[in-house]
Amino acid sequence: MELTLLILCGGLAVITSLMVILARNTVHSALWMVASFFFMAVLYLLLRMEFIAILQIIVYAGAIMMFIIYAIMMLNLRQETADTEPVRKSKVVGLGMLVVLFFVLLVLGVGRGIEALKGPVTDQMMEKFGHVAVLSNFLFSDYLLPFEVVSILLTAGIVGSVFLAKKGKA
Amino acid sequence: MFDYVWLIPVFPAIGVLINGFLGKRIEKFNKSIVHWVACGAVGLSFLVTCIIFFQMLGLEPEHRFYEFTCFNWISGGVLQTYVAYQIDPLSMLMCMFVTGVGFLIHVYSIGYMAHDEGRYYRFFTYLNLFMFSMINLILANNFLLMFLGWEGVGMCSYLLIGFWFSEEANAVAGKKAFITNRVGDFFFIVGMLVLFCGLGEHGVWSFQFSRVFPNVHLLSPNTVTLVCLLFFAGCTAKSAQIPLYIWLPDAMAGPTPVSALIHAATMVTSGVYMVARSNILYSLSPFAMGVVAVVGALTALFAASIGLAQNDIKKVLAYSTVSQLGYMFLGLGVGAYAAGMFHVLTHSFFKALLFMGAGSVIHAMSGEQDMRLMGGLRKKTPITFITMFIATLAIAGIPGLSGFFSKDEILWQAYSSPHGHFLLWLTGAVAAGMTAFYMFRLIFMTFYNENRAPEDVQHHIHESPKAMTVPLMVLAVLSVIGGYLGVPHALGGSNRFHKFLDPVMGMGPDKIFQKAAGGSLHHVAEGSHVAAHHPSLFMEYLLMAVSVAIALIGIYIAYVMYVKKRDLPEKLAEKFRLLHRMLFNKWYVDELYTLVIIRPFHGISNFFWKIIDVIMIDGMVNGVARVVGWGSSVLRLIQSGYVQCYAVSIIFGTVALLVYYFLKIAG
Amino acid sequence: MIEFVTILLVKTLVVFGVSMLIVAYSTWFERKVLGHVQLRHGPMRVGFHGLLQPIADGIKGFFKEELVPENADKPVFILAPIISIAAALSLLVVIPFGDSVTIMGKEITLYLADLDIGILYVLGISTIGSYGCMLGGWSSGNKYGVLGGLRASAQMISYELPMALAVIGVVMVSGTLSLVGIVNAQAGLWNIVAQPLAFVIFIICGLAELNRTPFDMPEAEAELACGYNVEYSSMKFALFFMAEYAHMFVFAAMVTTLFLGGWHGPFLPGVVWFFIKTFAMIFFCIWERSTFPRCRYDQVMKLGWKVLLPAGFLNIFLTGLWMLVFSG
Amino acid sequence: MMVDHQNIYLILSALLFVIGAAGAITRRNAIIVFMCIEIMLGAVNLVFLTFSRANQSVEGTFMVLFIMAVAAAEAAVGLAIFILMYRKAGSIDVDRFNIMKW
Repeated sequence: MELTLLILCGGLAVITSLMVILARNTVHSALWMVASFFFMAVLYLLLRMEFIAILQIIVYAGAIMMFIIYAIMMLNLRQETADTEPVRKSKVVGLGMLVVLFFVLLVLGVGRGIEALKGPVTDQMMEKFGHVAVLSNFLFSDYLLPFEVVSILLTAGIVGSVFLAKKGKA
Repeated sequence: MFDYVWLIPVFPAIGVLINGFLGKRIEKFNKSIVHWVACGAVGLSFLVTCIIFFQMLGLEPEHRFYEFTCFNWISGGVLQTYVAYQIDPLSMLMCMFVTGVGFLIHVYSIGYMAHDEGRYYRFFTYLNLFMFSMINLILANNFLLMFLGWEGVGMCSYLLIGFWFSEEANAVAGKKAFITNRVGDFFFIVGMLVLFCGLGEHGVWSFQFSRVFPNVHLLSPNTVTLVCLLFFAGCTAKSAQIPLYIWLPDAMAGPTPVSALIHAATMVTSGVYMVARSNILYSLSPFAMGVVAVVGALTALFAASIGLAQNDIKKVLAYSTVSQLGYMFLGLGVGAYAAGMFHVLTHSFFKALLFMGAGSVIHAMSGEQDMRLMGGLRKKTPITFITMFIATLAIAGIPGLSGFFSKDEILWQAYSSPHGHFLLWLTGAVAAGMTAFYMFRLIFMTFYNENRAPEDVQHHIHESPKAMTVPLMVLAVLSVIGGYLGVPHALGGSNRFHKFLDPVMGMGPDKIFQKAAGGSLHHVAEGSHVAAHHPSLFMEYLLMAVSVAIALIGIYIAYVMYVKKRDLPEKLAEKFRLLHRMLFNKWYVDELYTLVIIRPFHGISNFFWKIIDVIMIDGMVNGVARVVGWGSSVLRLIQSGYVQCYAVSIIFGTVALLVYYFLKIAG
Repeated sequence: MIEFVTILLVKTLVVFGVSMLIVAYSTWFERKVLGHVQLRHGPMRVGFHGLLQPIADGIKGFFKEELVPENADKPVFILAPIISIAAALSLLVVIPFGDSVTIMGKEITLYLADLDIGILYVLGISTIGSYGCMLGGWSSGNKYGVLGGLRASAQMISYELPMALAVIGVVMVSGTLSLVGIVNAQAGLWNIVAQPLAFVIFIICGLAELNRTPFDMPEAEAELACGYNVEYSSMKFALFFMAEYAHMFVFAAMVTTLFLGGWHGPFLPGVVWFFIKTFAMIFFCIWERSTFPRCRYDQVMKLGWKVLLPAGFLNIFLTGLWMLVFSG
Repeated sequence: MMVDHQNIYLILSALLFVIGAAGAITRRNAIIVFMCIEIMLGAVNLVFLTFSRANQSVEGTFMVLFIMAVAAAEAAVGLAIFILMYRKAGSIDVDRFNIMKW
């Protein structure tokens, strides 16, 4: 049951991600992206990370993609500009490298990474740290400093984006 | 209360912060807040000092020692230095009169600087910074913190001498003071390091006084002498001794309260304080002591002789200061540390008073400093006249006033102590006569006869405001009674001053070795100041009488020359033209320095600049840059400006790393 | 297992059915209330006092002609209303209608799911709902539509934040993210008392998220000629319409849950209390619609960013302070 | 019930990462490049969560939390930059922006 769900959602996540880079229409790309995020969220749920999963939806699907679609609409970028220039060689090389990368990752990650396991994982154990209360206890004790730093980063991001996008100033 | 000793330096520091950062606005808003803050800070410091001082007085002499550690300052390997303050009779005594006199001068500055718009806050910031540094210098319990204060006062001195920097002469004077002091500081720091390393060889890695001094017997005599001479070289700059005294007369370019505070009462005595503080070291090196004594005596005489012919009121006082500092070193050099410190104390009273009186005179004369254009101020500025007159009597060594006791003690010790000599006494006595002469010359030229100033200036002559005269009066009282702290046995006193300083001063070399044998530091100090050989009481009276007589003769000559027969100086100058010109031009020392040191220095600098710097160093640097530039022009070809190309190169690097990792674990 | 699935299925059907009925009749309710406020009768012809009007409207929606503009992005054009209604209905899953009841010896909870992160789920999914407006407006290929869509997304983004901040205050007081937990935490004191500022912020933001007057920028008839749904007709329009009322119902239910103590109340059974409060909120929504004029667009933005957002922070700060002081 | 399909998660994330990277280096629309980077981040998040679960430690989870926060900041600044790009050049085609060289 779980394996079926995993393979189904994983496959859909891959397909939707592929559609993001294959779609010609920018808005369609963005919509595939939203779908991809949803499937990713399901994958997180399957990992028993319900808080991360809902954050994935709120942050990525709800906020970031909303921004992106807003920008696309505002700039009216329905179609990508026509390809007049030839494709650069570096892109072809890069694609080749990526294929190599994939196989290296497979060998390294799948072949060897699992050795790091600490034995079987049970649901009870997972309850312990997918749960919001547990996470927040860690977040406000051990991870307080990074948490505060991130808040500063976000503030800086807001200020920066307002400054950049302000008309007539930049 | 001892644990609150850190408050003493902190108050002026707060003053610095407030006036330094907000002063400009405060001054615009309300000028009086600036001086309230500054004076308040120093006043509070003085208050705390008083409380600690009197609390210390309540203790048994052997318990009058306390160290308070604020925080770890420098921590590196064997070197552990703390910001820590030391309370003992010597440091508290210095602190008392530095904060006390400093406070009076702060108050005086309110009146004196009142018309200096826009820079008022800056002046008080510098003064407070100076107080902060000076207190650190005095209270420090280790050489490094002392050096911090040492440098700090030097810097403040520079800032204050050049306070009216819009006139080039002032800026040049500031630079001169700064550079001359740098030379001395260099010796000081070298001496400090020699001491540190020398003691380190014996396992005592420390700058702390209470660890250094009980262990100095471990050092070889040569090292001790070297350290002492290096330290003394530092003092010659800070305390204006031959050969580095040249900056002090020029330093009179600064505002008069500065001259009073820094260049008469406090900063210049820091060298004396330092030698007195390291008295154990000096006790171990008779040669170094001899150098100190001779240099001190020569300075006293030399500076006094220059003072004879100066016309600028502040210059006279400046040379007088140099001369008096020479006395103090003479005292230190003959092993009479307490006498030297006593003179520091009394001198700070009457010299601060003299400078402030001079300032008051200058104030009255609308900024005129040339004594030839003064005269007859006795009636118009009575308070200034009376107070200055008292100070002059004190400095001239008239019996009953403070200067008499301290100066006489130094002279007596110069003759009688085991390190003393008749010639030292004679030099000192002659210098005392000269002092009396030029000081009364100053008084007569300024306050007697008719006024020689231009008409418009004459109309403006007036007594100074309260803020200036009150400190004058306070100091005048102190100048009179200050000497009674240390009335010698010969005159029926108990010489309390000596007894007070005994725990710090009374450690001759023999005591140190005793201590090494196991005795505790402060117990052996008790009652150790019994001189080895004691010349007769008659001799003491005789010498006292002689020196007083010399002083009186000096005064009489001055009276004759500047009140009775006022054409006499002209004639004398005609007759001894060469001598007069030598004196008037300060023995041409500045010119000599220019010729011997500055010119060659310029030449060498020029060589380093033109040849070493421009051709060699710049050549190397530019060569490296050229090689890099050439390399970059090649490498730049892979920089296409396309983001995605860069992304590809990142992927390339990632793949390369991962493949390497893979091969490593596979193989 | 079978039993569990059956109960869940039945509950789902009941919740869905009841909600759809409420959605349908809140359209009637709105028209009636608006009518009476404006001294009219509202729908009177179909059934007693127009009670059958929603059914008639539904039939009309089914049988009207489907129109897709030539310029439209067809897949997205069709997808948009589906997203809208799907998001609205997904929200029903977590609404706690009442406490558990015992039927035939079985304890049955009166909600479909008690998620650990229920309130986050509500916030997340309700954002997704606004994709419907945006995409609908954009895909029509109509400039009014695009403007409406842009306004919808900007407004959503702006009001999500203060709304979330207001909710954080409630969460701080309750100490849980679960909606059932929040209701339980209000057994003694309703959050409207404990969190009055959050309540006001939540109501205003909710109205803005619902695109209701005075914040109905995306469809402002006078300026945009109905905005994002200008090109929609027949059933697709009906879906948008239903989604809007479903959202309103969910909003009312959320206010009830978060601030008005959920199913808590004296004498009557919990479910009844819940619906009483919810209908009161729905009535409030309609009432204010007939009362307030429409804001200008910049005013809406200004209110969101310059008033509500700081107010939200203030609320969190005050709540934290209060908790710090009184809980030791 | 055992939860253990680490390999599948890892393969999935490797695939997603490569897909995202491929899009990031080939697509010319800056916004799509940006989205591809988000896909890559998502893939990385998946790995973190997988290992977080496998190692039974919360560190991976927090890494993901912070990645999300950074991604949000990145989106805000990134979109401001796109708008600026568009305003300056009338396009957000990354192949037309090669001014970042010397």
